[in-house]
Amino acid sequence: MSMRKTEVESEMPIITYLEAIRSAMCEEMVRDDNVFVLGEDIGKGGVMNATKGMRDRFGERRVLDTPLTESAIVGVAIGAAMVDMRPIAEIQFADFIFPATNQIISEAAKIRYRSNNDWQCPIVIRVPYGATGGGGLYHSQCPESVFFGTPGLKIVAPSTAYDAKGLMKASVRDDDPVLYFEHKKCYLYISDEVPEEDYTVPIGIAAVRREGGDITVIAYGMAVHHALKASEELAKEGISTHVLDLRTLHPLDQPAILEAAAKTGKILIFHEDNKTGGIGAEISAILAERLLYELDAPIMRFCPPDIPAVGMAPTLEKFYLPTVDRLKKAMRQLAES
Amino acid sequence: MSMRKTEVESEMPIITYLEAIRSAMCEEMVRDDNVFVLGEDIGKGGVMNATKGMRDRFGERRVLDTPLTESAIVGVAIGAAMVDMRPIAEIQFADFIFPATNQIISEAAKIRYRSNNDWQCPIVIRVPYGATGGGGLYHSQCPESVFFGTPGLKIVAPSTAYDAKGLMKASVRDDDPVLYFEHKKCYLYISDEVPEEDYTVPIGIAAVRREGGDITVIAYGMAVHHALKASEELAKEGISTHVLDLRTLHPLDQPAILEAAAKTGKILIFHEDNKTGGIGAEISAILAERLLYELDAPIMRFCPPDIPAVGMAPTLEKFYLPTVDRLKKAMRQLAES
Amino acid sequence: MSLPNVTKHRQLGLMDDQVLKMYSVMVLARKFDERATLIQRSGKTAFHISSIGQETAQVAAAFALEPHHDYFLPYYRDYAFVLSVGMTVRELMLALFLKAEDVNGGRQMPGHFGYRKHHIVTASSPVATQVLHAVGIALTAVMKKEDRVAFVTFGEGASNQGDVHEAFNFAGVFKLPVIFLCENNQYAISIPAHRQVAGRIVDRAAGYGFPGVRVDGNDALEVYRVVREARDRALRGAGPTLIEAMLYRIPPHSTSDDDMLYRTKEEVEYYKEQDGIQHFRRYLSECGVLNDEQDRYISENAVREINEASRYADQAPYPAPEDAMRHVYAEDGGGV
Amino acid sequence: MSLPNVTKHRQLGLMDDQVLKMYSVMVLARKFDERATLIQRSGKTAFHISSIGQETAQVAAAFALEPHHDYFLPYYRDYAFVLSVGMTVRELMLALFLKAEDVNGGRQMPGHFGYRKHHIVTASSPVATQVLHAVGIALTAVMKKEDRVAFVTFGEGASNQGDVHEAFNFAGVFKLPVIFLCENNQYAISIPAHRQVAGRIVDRAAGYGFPGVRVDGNDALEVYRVVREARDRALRGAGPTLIEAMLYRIPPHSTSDDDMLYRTKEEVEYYKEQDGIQHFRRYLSECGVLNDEQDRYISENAVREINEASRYADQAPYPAPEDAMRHVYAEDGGGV
Ligand SMILES: Cc1ncc(C[n+]2csc(CCOP(=O)(O)OP(=O)(O)O)c2C)c(N)n1
Ligand SMILES: Cc1ncc(C[n+]2csc(CCOP(=O)(O)OP(=O)(O)O)c2C)c(N)n1
Ligand SMILES: [Mg+2]
Ligand SMILES: [Mg+2]
Repeated sequence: MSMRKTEVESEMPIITYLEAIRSAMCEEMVRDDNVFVLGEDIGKGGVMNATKGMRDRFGERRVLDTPLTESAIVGVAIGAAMVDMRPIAEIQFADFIFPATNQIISEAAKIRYRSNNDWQCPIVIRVPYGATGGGGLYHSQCPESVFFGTPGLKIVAPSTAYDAKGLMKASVRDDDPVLYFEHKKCYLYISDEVPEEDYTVPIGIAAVRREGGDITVIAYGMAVHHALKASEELAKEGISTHVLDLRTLHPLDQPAILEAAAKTGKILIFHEDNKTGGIGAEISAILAERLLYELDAPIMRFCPPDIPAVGMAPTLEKFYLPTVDRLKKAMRQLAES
Repeated sequence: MSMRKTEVESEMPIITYLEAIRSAMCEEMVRDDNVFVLGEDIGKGGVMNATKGMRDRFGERRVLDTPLTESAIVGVAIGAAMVDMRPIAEIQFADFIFPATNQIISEAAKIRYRSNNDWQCPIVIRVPYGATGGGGLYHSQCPESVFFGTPGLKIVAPSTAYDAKGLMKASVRDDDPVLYFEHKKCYLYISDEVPEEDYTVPIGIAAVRREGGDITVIAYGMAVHHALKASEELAKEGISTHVLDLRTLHPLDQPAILEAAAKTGKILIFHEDNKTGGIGAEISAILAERLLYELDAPIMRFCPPDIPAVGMAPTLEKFYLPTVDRLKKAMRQLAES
Repeated sequence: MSLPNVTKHRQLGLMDDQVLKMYSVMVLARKFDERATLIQRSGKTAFHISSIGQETAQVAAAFALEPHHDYFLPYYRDYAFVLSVGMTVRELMLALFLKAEDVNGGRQMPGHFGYRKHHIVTASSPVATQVLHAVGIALTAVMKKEDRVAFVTFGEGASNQGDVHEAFNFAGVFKLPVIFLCENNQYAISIPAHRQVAGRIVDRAAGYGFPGVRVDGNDALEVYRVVREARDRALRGAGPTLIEAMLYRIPPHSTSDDDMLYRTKEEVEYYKEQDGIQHFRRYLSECGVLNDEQDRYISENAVREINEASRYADQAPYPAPEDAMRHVYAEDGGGV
Repeated sequence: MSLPNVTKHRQLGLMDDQVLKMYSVMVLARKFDERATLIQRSGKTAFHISSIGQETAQVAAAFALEPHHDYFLPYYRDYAFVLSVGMTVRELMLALFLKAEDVNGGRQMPGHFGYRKHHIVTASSPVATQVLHAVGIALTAVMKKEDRVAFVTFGEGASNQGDVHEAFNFAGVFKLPVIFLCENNQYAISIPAHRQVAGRIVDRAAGYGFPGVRVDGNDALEVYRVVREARDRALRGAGPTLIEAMLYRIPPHSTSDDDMLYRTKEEVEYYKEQDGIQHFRRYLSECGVLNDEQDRYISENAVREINEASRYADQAPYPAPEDAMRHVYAEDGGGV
């Protein structure tokens, strides 16, 4: 699936989302000696190949294989960041971020605030999340809502290779802690044009992925691609969909959300995380508070059911995961409401 | 502040919220040998006196002083619960629950589900939360939204002594893990009538605390009392407020929320937790999805600003914490909108 | 080689039929594991994580414990262990094939053991969480004055998680009847033990005031002996024991891993030679407990059982899709 | 008592004026602490957590380190430590009174140290998190080939947190220049060390392959010596050291605690007699480094400084209410 139409004269290389993450890390390490990556098994390239080849290039100090201890990975990164390093910490799977919760919420998020700006904590924590199929309960989770709403943290969740690279660079250069949620399904499934020259994608800014007038779908990560596919198919049925890709989850781009919602007055929020307490709830609440009179239909959320995560058996997986077909049904219903 | 008017012939003793929690624990320990309490410093009575006198009564085995290790407190409790004990684990302050996040979210919440009902995990985790004044950044937090929305967990948050006792008993007897959020400000500030005989308050059921026709305030914990005070004062200005006390935060009592909201069509959600990503977001989203056409005003949230927590200096504290006056202003605005 | 008058296993109180049984389970586990790998390669299943190289220690430990009485918290490589305490190959195959009849209803990855009727406590993927659960179960045994131990295993990588420290300290303070077995198989995915573990895991026990014992994990009778002793200590009220079994993970980390990225064929070949099952087989032959015919019979039996089980599991139905919605909470609401 | 030809402090390379300075800081810290307690009792401030009984070890450790060069991660009782590495009484009073000019802007509870210009790393309330930060800072020193150490303290209760284990292991694997000092003051709020800590904390170091040293925390020169040695080791690239300083917390846990619920007056009185500051004073007099007049001068100086500081802090303004909104993120957005 490719996000941007290749124009005839375009010379930009098309790379995968995974390569985009890797090349952003490499370029930042070249640009700034203080940038380094650490995590479990990253020396051999990481279990997902995100850091493939990097140890050979930068040495085992700057591509640091850590013991199997998530709280230490984050805690050590925080220590380093406080003395001017720019660590990029990898959590092997998002499902294993929880041992580091205290370091993230009590420490990283509050260091600037509690010290009245005397100290800062510019870390990036890479969090490979989401279902790829065959991952089961503990290799598929979307834990972003646990950290969402924590003042002091930033959370990004790119959906394209272009954004993956630009947001990684912006995250590394940001002076505050950033949780970088990378959807595992996007790694190889998503490729698009990425400039060779240095660029960043600003944190806090959403992107309109498709213009439309009947309904608005707000999504992030892999869900954006499902939404685009569904929109394309529904266009043939005469339903015109506006698609907003959040890109940054915290802080949310409120102006963009309000604008995209106002465009159609019929809003569907779509994410792979559980419905209850998900980021969709906040978006809906923002709209219900600030855009109520422009709504033409109830604000809908299309999300997996409130069960712990996707089961391993193929039948359970299929039941749980959002499909383009089910999404289309929800979109159609909204359009017709 | 007292919740229920003492009727002339009432013989029910009036006790504090703190006493209610303690007496519920004691009565459950008498009723069932498998119930025990564990936590830091609970032998001497706990730093808040919640377990005062219990070691003398039940012995140091059943009122177990643990090492200073929250993950162990919860993890050990989980182990015991899986072999039929009914542990009540105390986290000394809600701010210190984060080291136990992995045990709560990856373990307690998923034990029944992942084992396909072969195992269960009936633990209660007591979480003293909220600001009392003079607590600063790390002794005042409201971390309920971190756990909210985690399928498999239940979360309760009583506001009255009656509910504190009844919900504690229900939590102990519940076959699933319950986070019991007890607001520290309520401990001694709130007293009301509590029957001498055994009773429970069902998990999952909200309570209407005041009937009214102009606006609806939805709250929980200490916020309920502010809401009632504000409602009483606004009644003199001719504004009639309907107040819903959630009592259980997860799963939310959706019918009660819909009913309370429909009553007035003007809804203010009020909690002490940060606004963004708080439980108010989910309530708003439920209403925006299911009650849109009965809304007469945007759904408002009255919450502290999105900063890490309350500062220690009195000026910072006053700025941050919700006051009845500021609440009244928000309610008045809504009523007049 | 000359035999002592009394065989070592008899000295340890093990009857001939018991060591034969131990050997049979090792063979069964090995063959199950080889088959599971083949099935995965054939594309029939998505994933397998192997215990090859660790069966000897697992079986020996299990035979030093009391099935259906003690509580067991095995980690994901403990196929041979769970087969020793009551699980059947059919049950393992149902888990591998993710079928409805699997005790976990096909919800979990294979290797995530759990079976209440066998006292096998349900496991998750985040490593080391179970170590604290074992302590809680041991605490319960003391509170209820029950004569049992909790037995928990984990890898040397997992041993570095904070929960392990908290568990050691908690168990040490209250002198709880728990046995901690670290299966040190030299790697945590790609990280060799010397880059993962500072010092020696076995030496950590002393810091908590309880004994640590290092044992050759390929020596079945030694493992049996130290686990037995640990169990006796625990039941005497003398508290926990940490055992570090020195092993080697023969296959890659899992079917998704390419181990040639971080170790050599030669290294793996070297360790294949140390195989504890072969050691044990030789010992049993030397003692006259096992002859070639019996050995063949044991192998054939294992293969038959595996054939039947895999056929059964392959044909068994998947869980119904909407079963995904069940058991988030107790079905009756769980409440009062 | 006869004096050796060369005084002990000279043997350790400490000049007379240095030990006098050490003594002065101890006295200053003690008097600050007593005053802070009085101020709290008078109702002017909400909360104080005291370091009385721990000053000797704190000052001695600090003098073995390099101020404004090494990095320091003290815990909430380390008043004497932070006074030794550059903080002033005025700065401490501003924190106690929660005033705008406090480096933390009155946001944090007193005792939550942090001051970038003094290389004192910002602290939170959840215990033991800082131990990992120290490891990260030590890692940075190695990566940048800088000749410095990270020095971190924590209580014996805090030592049981998972983060401490992960920190020890991480630092041990990479042989990082970090010094772990556990101030074992026998209590974690109401829990005595023997109910909190299994085994001995000092013995835990061996499990991570680095040295552990137990030292009498009331013996200033011994503490100085072991911290100095630890620093030398660290700078040589020989890795971390764990030091367990044996101390006693004389006051209740904090101004909110009633310690008579869990210990006796007699016990406290016994330990008051062991006061390290008095030991050190006697030693200095015996060496002829300190006479009564100087001692009086040191005390009076301390009192004057405290008087001025508390007057200043008392009169200083509180932070502006709306300042609460600042510094959640970098003010320029923090980005690119
Ligand atoms: C908390 C956590 N982090 C990361 C992982 C991913 N992971 C699965 S197994 C493994 C290595 C475990 O090594 P070890 O404990 O030595 O056991 P072994 O696989 O060698 O038997 C890792 C990193 C995980 N399961 N849990
Ligand atoms: C993670 C965490 N849990 C609980 C607390 C509450 N608490 C504050 S100090 C303390 C005792 C600490 O004891 P110790 O580490 O021995 O230090 P000491 O106070 O004796 O100097 C506790 C339980 C906390 N601050 N952090
Ligand atoms: Mg291993
Ligand atoms: Mg202490």
